[in-house]
Amino acid sequence: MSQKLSADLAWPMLEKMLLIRRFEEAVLQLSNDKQFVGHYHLYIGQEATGVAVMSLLEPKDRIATTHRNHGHVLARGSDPGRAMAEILGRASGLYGGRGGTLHLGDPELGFLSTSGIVGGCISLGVGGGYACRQHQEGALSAVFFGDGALEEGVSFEALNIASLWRLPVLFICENNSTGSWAPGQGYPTLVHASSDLCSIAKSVNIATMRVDGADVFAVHAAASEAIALCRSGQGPVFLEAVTRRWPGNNPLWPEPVTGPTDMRIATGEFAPGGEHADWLSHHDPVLRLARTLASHDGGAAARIASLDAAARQRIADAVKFALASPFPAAETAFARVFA
Amino acid sequence: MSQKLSADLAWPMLEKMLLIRRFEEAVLQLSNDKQFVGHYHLYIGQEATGVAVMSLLEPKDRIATTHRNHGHVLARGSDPGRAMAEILGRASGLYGGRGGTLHLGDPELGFLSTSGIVGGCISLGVGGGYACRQHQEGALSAVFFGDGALEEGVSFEALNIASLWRLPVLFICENNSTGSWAPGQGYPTLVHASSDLCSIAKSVNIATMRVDGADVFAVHAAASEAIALCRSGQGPVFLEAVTRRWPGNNPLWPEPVTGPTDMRIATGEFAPGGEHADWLSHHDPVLRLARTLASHDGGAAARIASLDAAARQRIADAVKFALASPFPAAETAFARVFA
Amino acid sequence: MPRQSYAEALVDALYDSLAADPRVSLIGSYVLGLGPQRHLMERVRKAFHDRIADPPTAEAGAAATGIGAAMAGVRPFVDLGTGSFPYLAWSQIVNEGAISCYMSDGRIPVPVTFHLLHGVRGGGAAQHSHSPQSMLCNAPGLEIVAPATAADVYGLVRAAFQSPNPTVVVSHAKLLGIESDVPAQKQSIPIGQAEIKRSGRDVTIVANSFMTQLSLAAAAALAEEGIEAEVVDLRSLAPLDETTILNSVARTGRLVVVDECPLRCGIAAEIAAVVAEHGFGLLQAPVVRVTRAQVPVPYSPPLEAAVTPDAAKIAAAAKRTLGARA
Amino acid sequence: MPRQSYAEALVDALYDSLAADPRVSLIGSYVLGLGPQRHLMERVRKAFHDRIADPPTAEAGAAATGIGAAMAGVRPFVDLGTGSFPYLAWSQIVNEGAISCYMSDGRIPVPVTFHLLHGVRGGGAAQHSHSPQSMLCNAPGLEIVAPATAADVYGLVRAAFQSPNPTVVVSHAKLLGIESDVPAQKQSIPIGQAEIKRSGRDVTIVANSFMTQLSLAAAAALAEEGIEAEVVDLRSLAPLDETTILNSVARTGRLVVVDECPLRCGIAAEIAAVVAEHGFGLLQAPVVRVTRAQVPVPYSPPLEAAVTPDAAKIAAAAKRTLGARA
Ligand SMILES: Cc1ncc(C[n+]2csc(CCOP(=O)(O)OP(=O)(O)O)c2C)c(N)n1
Ligand SMILES: Cc1ncc(C[n+]2csc(CCOP(=O)(O)OP(=O)(O)O)c2C)c(N)n1
Ligand SMILES: [Mg+2]
Ligand SMILES: [Mg+2]
Repeated sequence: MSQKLSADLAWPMLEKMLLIRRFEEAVLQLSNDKQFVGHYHLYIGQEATGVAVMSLLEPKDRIATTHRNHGHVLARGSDPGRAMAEILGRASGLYGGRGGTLHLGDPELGFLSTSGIVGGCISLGVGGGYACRQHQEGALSAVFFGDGALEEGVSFEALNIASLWRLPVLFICENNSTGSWAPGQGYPTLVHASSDLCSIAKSVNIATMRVDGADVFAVHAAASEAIALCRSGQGPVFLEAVTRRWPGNNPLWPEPVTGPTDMRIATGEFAPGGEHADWLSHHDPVLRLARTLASHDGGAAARIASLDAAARQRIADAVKFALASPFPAAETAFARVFA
Repeated sequence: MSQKLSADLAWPMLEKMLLIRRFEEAVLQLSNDKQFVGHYHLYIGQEATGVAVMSLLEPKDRIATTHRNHGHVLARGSDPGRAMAEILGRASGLYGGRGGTLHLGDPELGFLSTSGIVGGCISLGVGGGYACRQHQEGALSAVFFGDGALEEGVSFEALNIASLWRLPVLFICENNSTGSWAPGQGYPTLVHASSDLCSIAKSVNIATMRVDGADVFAVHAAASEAIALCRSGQGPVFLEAVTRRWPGNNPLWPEPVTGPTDMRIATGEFAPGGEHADWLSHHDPVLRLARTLASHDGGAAARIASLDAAARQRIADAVKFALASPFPAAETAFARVFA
Repeated sequence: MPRQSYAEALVDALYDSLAADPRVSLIGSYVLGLGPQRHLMERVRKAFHDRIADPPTAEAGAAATGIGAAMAGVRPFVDLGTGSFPYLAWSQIVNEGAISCYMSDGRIPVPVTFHLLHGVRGGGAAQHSHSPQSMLCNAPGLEIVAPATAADVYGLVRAAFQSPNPTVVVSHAKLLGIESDVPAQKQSIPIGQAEIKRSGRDVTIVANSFMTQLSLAAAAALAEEGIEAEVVDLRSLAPLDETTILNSVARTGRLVVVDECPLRCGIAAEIAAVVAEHGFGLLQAPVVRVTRAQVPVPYSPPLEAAVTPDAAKIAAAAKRTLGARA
Repeated sequence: MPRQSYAEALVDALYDSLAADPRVSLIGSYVLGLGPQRHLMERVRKAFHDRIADPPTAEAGAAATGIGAAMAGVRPFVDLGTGSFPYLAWSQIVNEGAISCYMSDGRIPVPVTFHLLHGVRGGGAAQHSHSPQSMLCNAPGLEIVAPATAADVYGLVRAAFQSPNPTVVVSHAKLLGIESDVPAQKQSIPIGQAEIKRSGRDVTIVANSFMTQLSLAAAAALAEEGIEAEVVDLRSLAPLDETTILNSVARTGRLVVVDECPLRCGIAAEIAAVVAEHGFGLLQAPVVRVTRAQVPVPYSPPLEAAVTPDAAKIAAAAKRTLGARA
């Protein structure tokens, strides 16, 4: 770890990853409690990617994300209370409750409008890169999307345009489809004849990298290299972060199959059992980072526990804030179609 | 040549290629004579590809083509008179004058509806392959399209679907964009960051081949290999036929810059001059085939001349037939929206 | 009379169509979306697995595959998913599939069937609550059906598979669980015929899809107040059954048009225009349109309700046409 | 008064917009299509080559690049080409660009401008003769303008660039070469205001784009027969200027609506519906729609003419409304 990433960077990342994990666990609970309707998508299992990449971005950079956006918004620094309020459709939400879970975003932090249309965010993100090149010296557009987005033709068009025009775009493909998936259980998220998603970007002459998305150090190292390349004006870079799909995301509707994450697994105080022991032991990025930190530092266990307690508290407060927020007034529904 | 392709096959191909060449020269003349309105696209310079591939197809096979379809329809065996009548919008046209130059086709010969929308034909052609697999033992779908079609995302989607489902589709990419092209003169037909169009097909695990599209023997050899692969159930094959764009196709509207093709160039009786001498000497597939035949056979010159005379006569008759055909009656315009 | 949910009847129609014709196949089988009824499709998947394939998330490619296959003589069904996903296949649907028969002088018909789940469904927000059928009505060459009951979705889906033309079947997400009477022997229903779902002499309410269910609820409420509303269920949006609409307006002299598409250039506008052109003399009061407001669909429940038609808004509109009695 | 062709004024508007605002750039510069005026764009290409780029043949990608860039605060213009090519970018235009401002509670406006060449142009056949604007009117969140004169295209294109909203400018291919008066100082024109291009007391003809030119020709012919037609040029299709329409019908009592989109759910339907709803008492005769027939556009000249509106058809429709005087 030391060469790759110092502890002073690792701990803040663990803090963010824990915040996201506890947020998503709370979202799942609120859905099962019927506090909001409609389909939703959790970032559990991918925290390392969003947190590592965001930790390297600058305020001037632009961000585009997808239906699986909760982690990106929190990693970038949005207020968990306003994010949760948006998911509950409340007036104090990031978008006054108009967008909901599929569309979380925060323009002050550089987010473009978040598209729930698969492939949508890649091409919008290329537009972000176009704007950066035209008006924001040295800025780049970071585009987070799933492997499934590469099934959509517009994504190919967008890769081609970004490459042709050498736009400063960092494409982050979060390939979470390497886990078990059975037909009928949910979306086929990798119905792709390609056995190498990077080869698609390569076919339009984009530089590519592939990294273990559960290893925050690996993501951080690759992303800093990619970002340097982007800022140098070389054009776009394609980074594939491969993760093992969290089992709770396999059903069409998320299920708390691994229960609330028990951080004692990381410190060895508790051994996971059952069918998901393997995922918890090897593929959970939060536990993995905590485990690494613990292995290098005797006092880590206590620090992890207190970080986790703080994260739980922040999320509890966020949920309280969101639930206490009023719904928007019906008559406001007709306003702001136009700016 | 002998190993590659016997003379008994070469002569019929020359005959077809000449027929196409004289047809296209007549179309250009009719447009300049204001016998039809609207934009159109000539197959001059690509005759070897269409003729060689079509010579290997079976009656049960399906065909999809584009705005540059005249050569494909004639190579497959459609009546030049009805094809010309369609271009002139006459009732005796292949589609009663309803389609016109962008949409020539002939369902009895296996053509799907011809799309003038770039990229349209690739995805429709994949549907042809889907139908072949479902209902036509051993049949395949041959899809002719330009390099520009690979700029459209739907083409990528279609390649992926054909590969995933191992559909019997022969993708023939007629890359005619290697010639001189200057902005403002016409469509940028290769605004592509890719420097290797085959790599796009490879990225979705499709077998690919690249061949000199001006060399009818080379196209024939590659196509027969590709077709055998397709029929064997291995799935789709991608064949890139590279040609040097005919200079008359560089302006936005075709121009007869090389004049009516003088077959004596092939037999050495006449030496081309002017700025297009290079294209005529090295990149014209019709002259190139004739030259090869002449170099192997002393009596070739006379045979070429008589084939050419016959082709000119057939086209003259086709033009006469088309010009003599009535326009469809206005009241028929409202019929057949539905079958 | 036996009863079935809309979803059960839709699945029966797919099953029977696959069983009846070997040329039929399904490109996409998540026809029932994310709702509780989705498991009903398992029966079809098992019985016809060799004729069912789920495509990549590539709506344009999937639609074109179905269209091209139909041009080549088979009869594919393409499930487009949510009502906004056809936008990704728009060129294929309106500018390839819809025009082929006409452009080929009738030589290349396109017997493909599309299906989508349209409408405001609760939490779908701006991108997953669409009703694209009004836009599709502006594309010559498409047959479009919007059933409201189990019997109708069965009959119209069977008809869609039998039709030589490209047919778009739109199912409202909120209809899937709604039960209604079905005949012992469910039958194919001709495309292009509206049905009077409730008779009444005071005002004509023209609706389609889920709006027909809301209109029937509104009519029941109006009846309590002594107002007899006639509910004309279009069932088919293209071709449009102008006769049934005009005959009803001839009886009532008043017209409320209900549709969930946004107001401008929507189906409600078309119905109002047909009557303003061909039934002008029949009208005793202004036409009233009840549609989705001309705004994107918001996520928050109270906002979503505010922009969407409901039975109360329909009943109020009917009363307005009566209040305006000259 | 000086005169200019529509194409010259459009090019002037692009030039002046680029000169006025460094945030403006062009994605696609073949704005004038394949016609003889296309060389007029050279002047713009030369002066602003660093802010002009021609994208690949990838309409969805190009449109989304413009939309995303606009979300990030610049002001791109995206030329979509022929009227049917936006269908390849439909999801981007109607379900990304159009909804962002509303869905973000006003926090992410999308100041992008789209342009396309619409309409039956002679030999375009079924795939290259489209007028997509009626479908676009059904998508909340878009501003849509359809100018008919040099002064209007200049003013509305300038306004489109200045607008914080996604604006679609549709130019009819047949308008490019048509000359009309322009003020010495061409001005920006507010989006959403119709203009009475000719006054008359007998019948109101509502039109837009090239149909306005045909309607003016029809009005001139009618005048010879003593019929005074008022021609209302919508200029903007969204937002729609209902007031100007209703005020004109209040004066004439008769309405002909002319539009080149296909009949069903078209702009003509919307205008007819607006009047049937809000101007019912003003009408003395049935509304008449003159639109493209509900068929794909055929290639052959006599067939093309048969399915397309012209001055004679418009004049005949106006007489029908008068013949039907109650
Ligand atoms: C155009 C479109 N088609 C289909 C869907 C339905 N859908 C929602 S999420 C999803 C899977 C996306 O997979 P991926 O991009 O890998 O993201 P993941 O959910 O795996 O993070 C699909 C198909 C959609 N939202 N948009
Ligand atoms: C969707 C779409 N966009 C743009 C066009 C305009 N267009 C017609 S031909 C052409 C160039 C196509 O290039 P290519 O596919 O290489 O075919 P080629 O003309 O070179 O044979 C373009 C862009 C179109 N017909 N369809
Ligand atoms: Mg995935
Ligand atoms: Mg080309």
